[in-house]
Amino acid sequence: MLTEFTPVLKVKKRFKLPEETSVVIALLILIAIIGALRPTFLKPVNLLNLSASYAIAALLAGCIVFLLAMGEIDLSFGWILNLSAVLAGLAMIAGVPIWISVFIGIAAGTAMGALNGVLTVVMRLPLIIVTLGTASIFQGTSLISNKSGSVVPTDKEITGHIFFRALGGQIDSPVPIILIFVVLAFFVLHLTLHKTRFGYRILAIGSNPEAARLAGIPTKKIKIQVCALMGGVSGVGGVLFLGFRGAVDPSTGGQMLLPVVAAAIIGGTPLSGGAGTVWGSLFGALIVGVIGVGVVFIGINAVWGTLVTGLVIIFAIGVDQIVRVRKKRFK
Amino acid sequence: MLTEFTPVLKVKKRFKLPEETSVVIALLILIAIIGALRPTFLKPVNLLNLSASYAIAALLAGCIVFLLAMGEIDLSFGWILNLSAVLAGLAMIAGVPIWISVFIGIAAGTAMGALNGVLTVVMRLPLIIVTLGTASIFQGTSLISNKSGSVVPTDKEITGHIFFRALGGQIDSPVPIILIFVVLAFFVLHLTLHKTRFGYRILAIGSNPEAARLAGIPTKKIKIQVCALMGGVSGVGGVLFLGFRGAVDPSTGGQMLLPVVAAAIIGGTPLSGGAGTVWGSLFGALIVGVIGVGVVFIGINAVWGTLVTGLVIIFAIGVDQIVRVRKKRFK
Amino acid sequence: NSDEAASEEELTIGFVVHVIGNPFIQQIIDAAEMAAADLGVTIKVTGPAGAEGDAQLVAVQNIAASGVDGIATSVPSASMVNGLNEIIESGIPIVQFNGLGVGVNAPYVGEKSVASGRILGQMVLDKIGGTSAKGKVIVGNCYPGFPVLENRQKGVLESLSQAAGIKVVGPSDVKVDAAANFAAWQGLLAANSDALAMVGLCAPDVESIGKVNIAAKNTKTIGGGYDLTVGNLEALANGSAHISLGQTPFIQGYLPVYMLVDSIRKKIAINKAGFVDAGTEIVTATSVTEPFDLPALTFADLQAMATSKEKTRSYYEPVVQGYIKNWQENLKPISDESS
Amino acid sequence: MSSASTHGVISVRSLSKRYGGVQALDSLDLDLGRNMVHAIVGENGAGKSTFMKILSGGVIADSGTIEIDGVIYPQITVSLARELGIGIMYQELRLFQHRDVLTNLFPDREIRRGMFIARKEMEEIARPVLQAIGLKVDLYATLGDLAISDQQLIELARVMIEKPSLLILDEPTSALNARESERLLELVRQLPAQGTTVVYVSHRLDEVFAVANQISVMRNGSLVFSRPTTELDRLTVIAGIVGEEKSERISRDSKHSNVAVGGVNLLQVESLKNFGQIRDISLTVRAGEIVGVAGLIGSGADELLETLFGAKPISSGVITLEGKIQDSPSTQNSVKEKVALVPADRKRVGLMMDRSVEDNFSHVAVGGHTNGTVLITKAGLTARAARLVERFDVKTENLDIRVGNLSGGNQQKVVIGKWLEINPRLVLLDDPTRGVDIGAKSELFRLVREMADSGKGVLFRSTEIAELTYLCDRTYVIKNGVTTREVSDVGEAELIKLINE
Ligand SMILES: Nc1ncnc2c1ncn2[C@@H]1O[C@H](COP(=O)(O)OP(=O)(O)OP(=O)(O)O)[C@@H](O)[C@H]1O
Ligand SMILES: Nc1ncnc2c1ncn2[C@@H]1O[C@H](COP(=O)(O)OP(=O)(O)OP(=O)(O)O)[C@@H](O)[C@H]1O
Ligand SMILES: [Mg+2]
Ligand SMILES: [Mg+2]
Repeated sequence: MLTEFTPVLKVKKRFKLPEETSVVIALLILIAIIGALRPTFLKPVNLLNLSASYAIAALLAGCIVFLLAMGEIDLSFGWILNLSAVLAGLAMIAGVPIWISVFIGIAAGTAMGALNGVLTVVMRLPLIIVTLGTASIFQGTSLISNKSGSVVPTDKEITGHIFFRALGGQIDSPVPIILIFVVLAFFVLHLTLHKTRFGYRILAIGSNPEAARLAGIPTKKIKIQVCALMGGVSGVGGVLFLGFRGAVDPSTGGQMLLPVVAAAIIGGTPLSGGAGTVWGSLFGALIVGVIGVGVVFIGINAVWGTLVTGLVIIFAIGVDQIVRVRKKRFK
Repeated sequence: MLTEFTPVLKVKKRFKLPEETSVVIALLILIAIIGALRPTFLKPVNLLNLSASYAIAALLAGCIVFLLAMGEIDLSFGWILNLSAVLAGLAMIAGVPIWISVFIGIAAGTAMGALNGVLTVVMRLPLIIVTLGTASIFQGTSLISNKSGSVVPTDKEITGHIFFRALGGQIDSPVPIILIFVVLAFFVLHLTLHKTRFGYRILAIGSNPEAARLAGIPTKKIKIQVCALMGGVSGVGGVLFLGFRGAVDPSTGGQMLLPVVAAAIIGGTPLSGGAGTVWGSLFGALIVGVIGVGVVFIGINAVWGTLVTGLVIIFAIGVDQIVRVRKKRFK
Repeated sequence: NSDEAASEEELTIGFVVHVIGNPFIQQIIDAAEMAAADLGVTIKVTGPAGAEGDAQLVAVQNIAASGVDGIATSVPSASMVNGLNEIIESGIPIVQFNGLGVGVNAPYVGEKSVASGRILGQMVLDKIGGTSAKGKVIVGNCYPGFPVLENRQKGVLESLSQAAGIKVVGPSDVKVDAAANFAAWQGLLAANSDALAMVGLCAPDVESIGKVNIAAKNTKTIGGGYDLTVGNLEALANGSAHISLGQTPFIQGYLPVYMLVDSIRKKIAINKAGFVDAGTEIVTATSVTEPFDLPALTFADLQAMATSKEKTRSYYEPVVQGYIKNWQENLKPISDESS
Repeated sequence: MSSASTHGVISVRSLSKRYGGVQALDSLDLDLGRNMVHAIVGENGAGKSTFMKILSGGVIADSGTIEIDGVIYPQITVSLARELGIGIMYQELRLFQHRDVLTNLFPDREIRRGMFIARKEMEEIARPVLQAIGLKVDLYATLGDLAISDQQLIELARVMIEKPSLLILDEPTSALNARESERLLELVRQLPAQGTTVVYVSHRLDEVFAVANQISVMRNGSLVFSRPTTELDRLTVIAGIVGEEKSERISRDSKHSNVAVGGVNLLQVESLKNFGQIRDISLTVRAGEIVGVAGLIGSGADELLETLFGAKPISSGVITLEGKIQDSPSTQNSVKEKVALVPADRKRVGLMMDRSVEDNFSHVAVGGHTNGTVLITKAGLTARAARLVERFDVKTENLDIRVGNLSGGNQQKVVIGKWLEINPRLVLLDDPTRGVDIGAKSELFRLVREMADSGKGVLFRSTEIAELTYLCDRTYVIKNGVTTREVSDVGEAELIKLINE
């Protein structure tokens, strides 16, 4: 029976707007509003500088997407960033060549991330719980490393190095070098998450861990790798910070958790795992940045600034959501 | 029906250790270690005072369990606490009778929570995203309310009121009154989550929101109610703080998010929804407290304190997890 | 008598700061530890990881319960006041430093916050043309609601108001976090590129203002703010910022410990409010004005001191022998703090 | 049983697996010859899925051995199964809801070009397989947005793409309609010739007889018998599954005698349209009636019951309940009006998988219902659950066990039980026999009749046409979102023709 029909399958390829559309629209509306109030805001150099200031937070947001996609959250990355920067800075001050110090910082970050990963796998606990503890451990180690002081390489040999001059903006470039670097990193992160087996495995684990195991995915190994990646990227963030600011304070990175995770979430990555958008997190970070700078740019009084920030956040996620729902309905 | 096959259902009643066992054991081990190093730590009056200091955080942890059980997180409760306390304090200073001011604080908290709930339902967004914005709104409103200053009722008429004397410890009581109040609140919260239809519905929504909706559970209403409850309890926390400390600062509550959520998680409530233990969060809050106190008590130097805190957290959750796995294995 | 001698040896002082991991606070801690070493007492230093009054009060209470003879603490929050007074009533003397809790029955060691704001405002005003200056001055407050900052802001605005032609932009919330602080100043300058000056009230501001000026290749906007951290001094040195006020962390750390030990040993009751001025240091790239008639310093000396405890200690020796030793004579009414 | 031949055979010996207090497999011995289709049948909870999971590496046995083509393996892991060419289609689908269809077809087996995933090549491999299965679906659609039946076919396609030499199908047709099932059986029949051994688990005996060379019956974790299909008839197999006495009762079941007349219109639907496949549906259900809904996947029949219940929004049309027009159909209103829905996809919308059997039985009675006390007691929950476990013969070790740990059929009984607990007046049964064993199915049918006889209305959708013709007084045929016909007393073949024409 029923052999008579073999319909030719027409897999309709509908034009689909990319999922980042909604967050980009929200971002553009915000920029337009601030630009309407203060036209100087729209000067390209100004927008580029603003972006550069949020480049490191954006980079971390792009990587935290990997963890969210896997259904985990890391609370410690800000302190990994800090400790990596402190270690790199101390190495430089101690006379280690700059590029080797940079490598030390990144390697240290990777090791810290891997430690998180190993603990979460061995203790069979969610990463959020483990990093509740390791965040303090990294912060504490950083405090001890430099006796609660700032790490400020002042030697001209160091500060005159191409690393500091390039990142610190002393080398003329139409686009800040840190921005170029971070945008390149976003390409890599995007391709990794969406075009490689590693990325597919991450998303599979986040979507259905049991099914992932049954498909033969080495879930523990992947978890450790993703944690190490997050640590490594935080380490990169740390040395970028060192180069950009020329110094690290003991508090550097401590306030990054909320804005970075917020950037990823506003960008469209859910907390529940199985999905994630790297580019979205870039735009999310820019939204966070535009709100932060916009409030001072327009000249809102300090006492009112916080309230206005809150209202604008609600407005931005509202726009984002309306576009998203529209898009879904008419797709 | 199928009479010959109908098995006589034997509801096996095995003795089961309560799920809070592991966290209690972790807590006791910590107390024992600190007691061994510093015997004065074990003086009952000391333990009671310590507990009183963490009572408000514990209360909030007990209520955030409701949200976690529903699969949501509120980032704004610290600022709800703040604004409630500020409003109650301003009302008192303006001459409103104390108890009415207290009521105003709690009502304001409830309203703020309900606002969170309505926004999350109307915008169809997770509460965490919505409260990213409302947290700033509440904080900003608080700053504006008192022009960035602390709210300090100084009038003897106010500070001599039974409300302030009872909470502030001026009334002799073997157990601090705030502690008695919070423990009673825990009974109520526990019963609400585990012995009422409301609690059942919360857990059902957290477990499978779609299935809950199909089972006829009014998921939107319940969400708003739980958010309002969280707001109300934060409001209670706010007026307790006002009575306990006699003043509110613009920063009060701002640092509560992490320790409160940590207390709930360490206590055994997962982030994924569908489960939760109110009593566990009390012990979780005590663990967070004991670690903080212990580091100071033992006299660990400030620079080392953070590292030690981190190590002890890992130790505590390790003990917790080992006991938990054991228990599971031999149940 | 031998009893007293024994108790002298066993004195333990608790030292509680409002945030751990802040270079300026660390300078205070270093000084407190030097004082403890000089006086032969034990010191226990602690503080919460994030600046929060209640967490700090709990730390003070814990350190009291663990058995100390006296406590020095900063009091950033009014909500700590009652709790501290309870400790004082229970017989443990307290000295406040850096952050004043109005109503605490204990002496306070710190800067004159409004007055220092006035000095900063005045110096900025002088640099941009005095009372006849015309144009914008940007003011940034990194933590609206923090009492000391509100006082400084009051002083700055007071001084600036002498020039009718000056329009104050802000005060804007420029955030504490270094990266966010930088971005805020960058935005403020971009929005007001014609500004005559940028004035910050917190430790990260001078460094950020300097970096913003460098990035914008801007040499005309005066930058002023607080604290003599390594980064801030660097900004003054390279000319990207112009004025920074110091709060003499050495005195704010050394003096409270000295006062506690001295009063315990001599059985002097200190359970009432009083103010000891820790002085204000005024630093520009070309001049360093130190309080207490301390010997003149070059900018290079100052930079060297910021990284060396020994140099700091020996520089302040005369103050230790004079002002600090005579702390009782220098005790003023608390109202002097914000006069 | 003999262990005559050792090569070209898969033999398990003394295979045992215990879960807490449940002996899921109890010293199972079985031989499966190569290049044949083996059917495994048995009651819910007999251990079929456990056995399949052990064969494919998803679960490790406590004891026993598995011999494949002459090599003895003490245990099979996921990676070993992959090496040995063992592929399994799970009963409880193991798919990635957030990912698109194409990704789900190649879990950890993606085709790569250099470092990157080559989706074009994956598409080329997937297309013919989907075509063979008869699945029309956008490869870039998110899996979670698809109907459960499509998902089941995707799970099938996934394992077919692996081209396993041992293919395990655990209730592959439970969510499929006659047409899809037929096509699947066609496909399976061809596999032995292509060198694939198939193990086919099902509760649908027609299918089993149609496709299997050998039938093995399991009960309580052990083998009852294993014989060539040619030596068996239905009654023998049923007797093997449920036991002699019970099988007699099943065979004695007779057709519904009561043809309901004159009952009030419990449910009246006029020109219903929703945002999905339903375009214009009108129907009525009278008190005392069992009304069937038949239609292909995608015809709207599979969305209809959830839409009537208020779980999916409607765009136009009128739903009337006992004369009362439902202005805003919602799930809450439906529960209030004592309408019950046993949904088709129990995993997604039916159960709280991580919670206990006890909690799940009170899902509607406590969670959805608004009558009665605000306070609940553990004793109350336990009493309700104990009563329902007994009434529906749910095989569970105790009431505190996670419902997700029950066998598939027993999970389905929990869904049915939790709804019937509120004593509904109108029952919407959306493919309620999915995964239910033959004994429980006949029990369910008796229950449905009892309900109808006591004046309730039943709207019944099933993917098994035989169930409709067997049980229903009237049946609506739905095509392209429109009710095209209302029939009664038609035969199975006739009805299938009507649906497909
Ligand atoms: N993970 C588990 N934890 C506890 N018990 C389990 C688990 N998996 C299966 N069981 C139990 O083992 C027994 C056998 O289950 P299995 O799924 O193999 O049955 P089945 O024959 O496939 O039934 P069905 O026809 O309903 O699918 C059941 O009693 C079930 O409750
Ligand atoms: N796919 C869709 N296309 C167009 N409109 C839709 C779609 N889904 C929902 N709607 C519209 O949104 C309304 C609300 O949808 P839905 O039933 O999902 O919400 P709900 O949360 O169940 O509402 P409530 O419980 O408040 O009644 C619907 O009545 C319908 O008008
Ligand atoms: Mg099964
Ligand atoms: Mg609805």
